[in-house]
Amino acid sequence: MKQGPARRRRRTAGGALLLAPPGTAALVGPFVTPADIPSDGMPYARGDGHPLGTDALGRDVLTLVLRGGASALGVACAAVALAVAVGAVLGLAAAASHRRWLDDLLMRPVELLLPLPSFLVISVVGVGWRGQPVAVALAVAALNVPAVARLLRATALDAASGPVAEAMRLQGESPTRILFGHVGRAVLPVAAADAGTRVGATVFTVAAANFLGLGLDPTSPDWGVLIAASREALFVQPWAVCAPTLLLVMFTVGANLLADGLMPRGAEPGGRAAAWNQ
Amino acid sequence: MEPVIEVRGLTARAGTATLLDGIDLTVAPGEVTALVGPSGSGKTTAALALLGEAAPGVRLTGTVSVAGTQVVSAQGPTGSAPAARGRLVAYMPQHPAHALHPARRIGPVLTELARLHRPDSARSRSAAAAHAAVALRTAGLPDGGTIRRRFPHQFSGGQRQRVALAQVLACGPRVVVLDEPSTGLDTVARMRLAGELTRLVDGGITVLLLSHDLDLVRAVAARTVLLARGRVVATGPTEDVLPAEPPPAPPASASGPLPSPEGDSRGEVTALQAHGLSAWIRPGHRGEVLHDVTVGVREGGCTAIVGPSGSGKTVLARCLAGLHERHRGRISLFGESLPVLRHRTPRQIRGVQYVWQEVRNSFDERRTVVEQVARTAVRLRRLSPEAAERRATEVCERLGLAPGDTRRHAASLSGGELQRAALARALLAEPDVLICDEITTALDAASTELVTAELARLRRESHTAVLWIGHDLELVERLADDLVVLDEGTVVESGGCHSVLSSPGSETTRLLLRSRHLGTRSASPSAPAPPDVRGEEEPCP
Amino acid sequence: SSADAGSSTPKKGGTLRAAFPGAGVKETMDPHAQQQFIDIARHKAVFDKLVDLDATLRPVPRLARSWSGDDSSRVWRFELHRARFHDGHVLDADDVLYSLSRILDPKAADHLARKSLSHVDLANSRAVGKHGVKIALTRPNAEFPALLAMTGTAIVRNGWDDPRHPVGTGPFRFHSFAPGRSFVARRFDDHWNGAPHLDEVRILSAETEARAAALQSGEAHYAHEMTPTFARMVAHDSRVRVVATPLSGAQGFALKTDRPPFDDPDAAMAVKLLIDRKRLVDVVCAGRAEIGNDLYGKGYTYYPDGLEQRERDVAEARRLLRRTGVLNTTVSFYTSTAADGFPQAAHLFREQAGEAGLRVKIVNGPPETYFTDVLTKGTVTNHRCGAMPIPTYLSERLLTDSPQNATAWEHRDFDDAFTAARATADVRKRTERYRSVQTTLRDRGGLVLWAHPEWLNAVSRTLRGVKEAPPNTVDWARFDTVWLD
Amino acid sequence: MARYALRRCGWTVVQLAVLSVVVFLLTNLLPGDAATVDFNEQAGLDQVAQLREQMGLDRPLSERFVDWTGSLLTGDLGTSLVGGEPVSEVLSRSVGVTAALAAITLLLLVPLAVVLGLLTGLRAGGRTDRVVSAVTLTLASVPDFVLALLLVGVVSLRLGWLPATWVGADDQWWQRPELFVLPVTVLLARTVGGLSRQIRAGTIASLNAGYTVQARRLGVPPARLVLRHVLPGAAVPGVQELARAGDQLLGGVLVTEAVFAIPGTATALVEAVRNRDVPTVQALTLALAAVACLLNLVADLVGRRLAPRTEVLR
Ligand SMILES: Nc1ncnc2c1ncn2[C@@H]1O[C@H](COP(=O)(O)OP(=O)(O)OP(=O)(O)O)[C@@H](O)[C@H]1O
Ligand SMILES: Nc1ncnc2c1ncn2[C@@H]1O[C@H](COP(=O)(O)OP(=O)(O)OP(=O)(O)O)[C@@H](O)[C@H]1O
Ligand SMILES: [Mg+2]
Ligand SMILES: [Mg+2]
Repeated sequence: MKQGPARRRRRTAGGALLLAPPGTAALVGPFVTPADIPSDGMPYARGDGHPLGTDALGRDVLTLVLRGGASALGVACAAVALAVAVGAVLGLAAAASHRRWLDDLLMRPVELLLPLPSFLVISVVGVGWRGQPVAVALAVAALNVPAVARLLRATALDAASGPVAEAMRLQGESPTRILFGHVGRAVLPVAAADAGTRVGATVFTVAAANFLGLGLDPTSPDWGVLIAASREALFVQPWAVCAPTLLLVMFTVGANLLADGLMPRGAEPGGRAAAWNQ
Repeated sequence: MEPVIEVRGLTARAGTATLLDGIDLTVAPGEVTALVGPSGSGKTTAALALLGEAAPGVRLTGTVSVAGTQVVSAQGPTGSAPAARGRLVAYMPQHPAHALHPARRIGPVLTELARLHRPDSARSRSAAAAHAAVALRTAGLPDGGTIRRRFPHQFSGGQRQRVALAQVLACGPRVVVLDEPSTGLDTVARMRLAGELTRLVDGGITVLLLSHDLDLVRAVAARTVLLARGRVVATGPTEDVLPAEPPPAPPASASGPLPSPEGDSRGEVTALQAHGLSAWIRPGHRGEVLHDVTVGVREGGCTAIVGPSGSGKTVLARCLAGLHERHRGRISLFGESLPVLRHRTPRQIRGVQYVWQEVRNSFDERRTVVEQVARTAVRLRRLSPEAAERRATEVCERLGLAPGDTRRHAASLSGGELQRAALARALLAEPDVLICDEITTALDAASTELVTAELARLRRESHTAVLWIGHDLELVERLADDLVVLDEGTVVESGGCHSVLSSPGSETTRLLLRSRHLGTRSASPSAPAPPDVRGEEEPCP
Repeated sequence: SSADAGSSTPKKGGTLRAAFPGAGVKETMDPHAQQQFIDIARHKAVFDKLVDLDATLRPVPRLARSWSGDDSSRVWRFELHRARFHDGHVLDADDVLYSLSRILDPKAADHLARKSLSHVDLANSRAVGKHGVKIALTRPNAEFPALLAMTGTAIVRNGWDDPRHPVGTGPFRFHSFAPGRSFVARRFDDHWNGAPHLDEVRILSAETEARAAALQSGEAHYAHEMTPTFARMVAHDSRVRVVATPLSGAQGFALKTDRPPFDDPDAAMAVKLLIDRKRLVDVVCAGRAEIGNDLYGKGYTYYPDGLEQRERDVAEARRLLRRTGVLNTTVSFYTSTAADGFPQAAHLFREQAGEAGLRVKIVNGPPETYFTDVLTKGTVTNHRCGAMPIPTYLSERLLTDSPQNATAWEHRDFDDAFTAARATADVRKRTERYRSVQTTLRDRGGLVLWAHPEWLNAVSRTLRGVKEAPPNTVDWARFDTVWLD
Repeated sequence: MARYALRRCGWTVVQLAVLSVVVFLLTNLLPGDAATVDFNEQAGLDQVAQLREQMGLDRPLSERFVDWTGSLLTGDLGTSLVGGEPVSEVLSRSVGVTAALAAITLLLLVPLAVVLGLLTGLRAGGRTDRVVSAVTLTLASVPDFVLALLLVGVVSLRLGWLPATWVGADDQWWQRPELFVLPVTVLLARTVGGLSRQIRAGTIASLNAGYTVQARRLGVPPARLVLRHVLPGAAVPGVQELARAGDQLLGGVLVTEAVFAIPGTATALVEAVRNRDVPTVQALTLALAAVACLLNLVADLVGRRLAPRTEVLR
């Protein structure tokens, strides 16, 4: 029983620790690096005044990595935030609506998008609006909305039609309070855990689109672009690939651990599961 | 004879609280032993200890052995406890709705349990199926049609209770521990249960019965152990421990019979009225469970609704409270038509309050009980949060709940405690009409007194109308002035409580009445037919 | 690194697996509709052309043993080898004439040579003796034989029109073909130029990563078009050898000369002066290129020698920019990932132009349609060109009606000067005239060619006999003369 | 249940119909068309125009769509604008490999994720949980193309244990199981983490549920308890996640097919998009979408079976 919270805290702390380097790079990096990173070295050079070597254009990888976090994480986080926001509104509204037609009206169009291959959308957006992070973020968000909305609707429906919600209604609680006070709290850990995995997946959707040659400007310092563009040098100048990859991995793992930390007590070890473990 | 259950110095502690304080208990084989005591006295805790188990955060010491196997030692539960569960001792929990797997049909689970614990079923499917059938029948569920293919949510509250009982029986244990098995059972079913318990004992099974239902205890238990605040205060033959048969007609005690305000002025104004109410379970008007029901309750009056388990009482109550939206018909409060809950004004919400039958699920695990109770006053009576909390504590205390209890989360409260908290939650609204759906099932006599006294006070002082749903006809007779008998979703009889009970006009009522007196051992357990389980057809989405 | 090529004596037998960048369903076995290198390589195994090109992009005999034009360069006579088709038929003039008529079929929009051969006068062309053919032109062209060496000019069997069953005179006999995947052909022992050493060739489609991995793991013996980074990676790999062909085309920028600011040759000159060619070569080509002098075709026939190398002169560039009013204005650079190094070159260009006071806005376009888009879009664009004879390059890209006129260089007097040069039968005079045409272009045109990159192929050590040759020349992708150890 | 299934199937058909319009519009939104792409770098604008006319791309959008739908209803998927082959042939040529790849991945994924999810869920917070969770999480967090390149670099090129690519193996791939090892590993790494984490969360929730506690009190032995009582509840979120993994798998397949030169559907789709080959893109996307819809349908039906109470909710 005692170990539970401590372990949770450790997990959360671990998550935060992992998030720190990529987060700092993304937040502080743009202020300490020039907007146009000079190409002043040989391509894929190692050492030579560049602690992490250079990229294909002879730019300093360390500077690039500092510069490119904002767009890599920005696009992913913005896309996921948008997807979760829209998905939550849709899902919660659908779950809270007592009319089936309203539920259908909200969910059906969203479900239509569900089987749309994300690759096609990304490629249309990538090709049509080349190098525009906003467009990529919007497209990725749009792709994620259906799944988020469905997941949250299902979770919320359970909570919104359960006896607790009924009791609250009988107490005269306003629908908003029921939605945010009870349903929202039931949904939050699910949404957080989901968002944690989604941010990671999104970073890679964008990176993979770059790998296939659709999407952002190939000379931009974005981590995903950097990985994709330098991949052929994996064994020549490993840092050009590994530095951004490591940061991305740290970010996604950290985000996931942090999301775990937000899980409700009951679902955590040392909580009620102890009843089973004895 | 060797005792089957030997408990020596069993102590249970949670944090600094002592839930059980060195109790001793001996149960002889082949008889029903009852464990009674007020709500919160530690019955459930003691019963779980027989399985070598404790609720989370509760530590056990002492010795407990069941059929020669020691399950609790001075160091807590022993390693041989798991093997004893199911095979030697099987436990039926207090909240069976909570304990049934929502995604598994009841039949396969029963067969599975039989195959696990019964040597003859391990190989043979048909033997296991036969045991399952017997278990169902013994538990009072008809073993016909597609009932074994149903999911738990497709049963009514009382039926779910019996499914849980059937699961226990399917294991074929030496000892069964039943935690409030008669909760939610109508008199007929309760009578049958009593009969089955007797038959179980005759079949060589030892029964430990945890119950508030003293009539049931008297009817079946040879010996009784009385618990109070975690200690055994009395033990011996039932007649000695629970001597006085209650008088057939209740005495004019404080909680006593209808102190009708201002003579017989009740009856003038109808508070809540439902007219031509039909309700169904599934969308598209499918699965109709109420057919053209008309009920009413007068200002300051009390209308009781009785009927066999599964007859639609809860659905009716939920319709009136506005929670069940799939209905047709007119519901009015003081002549003003009532829409479904979502469309009710705060005034109308305040007007009609509902107390749940299965109360545990209606509490939020994230907030303390008192916090939740107080919200009613904040929202519906516009009190400040502090004032509301004071009010809440006050009402709870009147119902016998200590402030320390209500400041915990719902999970750590006993069944009876929660039931009263739920009542307090509704009472804080100071409603015009209070719908009580079997709110005393987990209460001991004293607590029941507190509850009925509080209701009587409200009726007297605030002219609150009460719609009472219950199986306990004694209580109904004491409380209600009008009576509606429901069967299979139809009103089979209604009228003045006294007149209906004294000269029943329908077969259902007669059946219910015939089984009311359990305490007298003359009652024939085998008489009534098992209540039918309606809706045999496989429900489609 | 090519020292050990062909050092041992040829061995017979074996299956060669060669990996080329694939083009999916676009791949075809119709030699007249060939577009991609992989098509050309496949067709080269099954078919032959009348003429091919050597490493300096001069026509050399193939099926045509020899040729001669009349004084006006309007009528050309080719003597044919007694080459045998895979079905046993011996090549004759009708096959040649049929092939030409098939190439020129007005309905076949995908026959690439149709345009460059449009001046063939089929009605007046005919067989001469059993193994000769006379081809008449509607206008004089001294470079006609070189045109017969271009893409989409293979000789097919008279009457043949079924790409699923290709029948040619080539060193390998067709076996099977799945577009975007693989092609198998077996040795043709009766090849007019001697039977190949290999039993079988397989030409496989694979993207960059896959080609690299396949070669390193021994799943392929030959990988076409590798990157400098790959070359760097396998520099010490004992299993793989890089075959680098110098001077295999050109890399540069194209300035649109029909619109401001580069309609003013001085503004274009400023760009030619402001770029840092060495840096571009070092970064974009990883140093594997010769520095360009704004002229196409270094090392090829007709390349004007003796012109001094253009060097960076930022001050002069700035002066020119100021004079033309372009200083501190912004031009748009339309780039794309259509080819390796394009966006990188654009990026460097922006950096270098910035140093001279010219601002550049980079616009990224879709790679799939880039080379068509650049005909109309952008002020500055990327430019690249594989190996081809200089006159062909000029006529395809720099005449008013050229299909790929990316600099929008439309000057009638230039067209006339070029046409006159091409019609000149005398080699010396012709060379002289070409030189003047090219210097005009270098001084006033919109092409900024800063590199002649190496072409990098990689082969496994067991593959012998692979020669350095620019793409589209006779020894490139030639598998009848190689063998496996 | 049968009614629900029917309704759900009907809805799937509507989904596919609407999707075909969306895909048609999306593909036509791409800049350039098949004719331009085909002649990129090779020919002049007049030749492009001629080709465009031959491909029928000069006709209005609606007319082309009506034509396409009409022939689709007669079972004809049209002809590829680029290769001139029937689209059905392109489809049938590429579908086998991808289907095999996906099937093998799924066959391994489901048991693996269930085992890992249960293991970590039952030992939640313990050493096993932490180690397994860390490994799956990290694997899922490495971009798949980096993982693929690393695997190829180490396992194939350095150690020489497995073939590095499918180059040249297109005609006998089904006889060479070793070809599948690396691609399937990459695909698994991408999906197993998410799925097992969902099952882990479900397991923890299910372990806490009253029904599990009661089943244990009735003496159901641990192994059985996990399989018959915990798993059905734990699988609910997993089933939905599995349906979602379909799309993820496609994304993964795209990259794996590119790295390993696997001539599958994803490669065909990328190529068709590059070529602006509308009929092929249409057919391939619809095929993929149909699979996705089918997965969703199955997930919904299974999910409904695993959580039958939802039928009453709405
Ligand atoms: N974790 C806990 N911490 C503190 N007190 C607890 C905890 N769990 C249970 N209790 C208290 O222990 C007492 C005994 O609980 P138990 O459930 O055994 O009562 P019971 O006799 O079964 O009551 P009922 O008849 O109402 O079911 C109750 O007062 C309850 O509030
Ligand atoms: N969610 C449901 N799905 C299917 N059937 C249901 C559902 N809820 C109730 N029923 C059925 O409706 C009928 C009436 O149920 P209800 O809960 O009103 O009975 P009740 O009279 O309150 O019984 P009890 O005394 O056992 O609580 C029962 O037959 C029950 O099986
Ligand atoms: Mg209890
Ligand atoms: Mg009920």
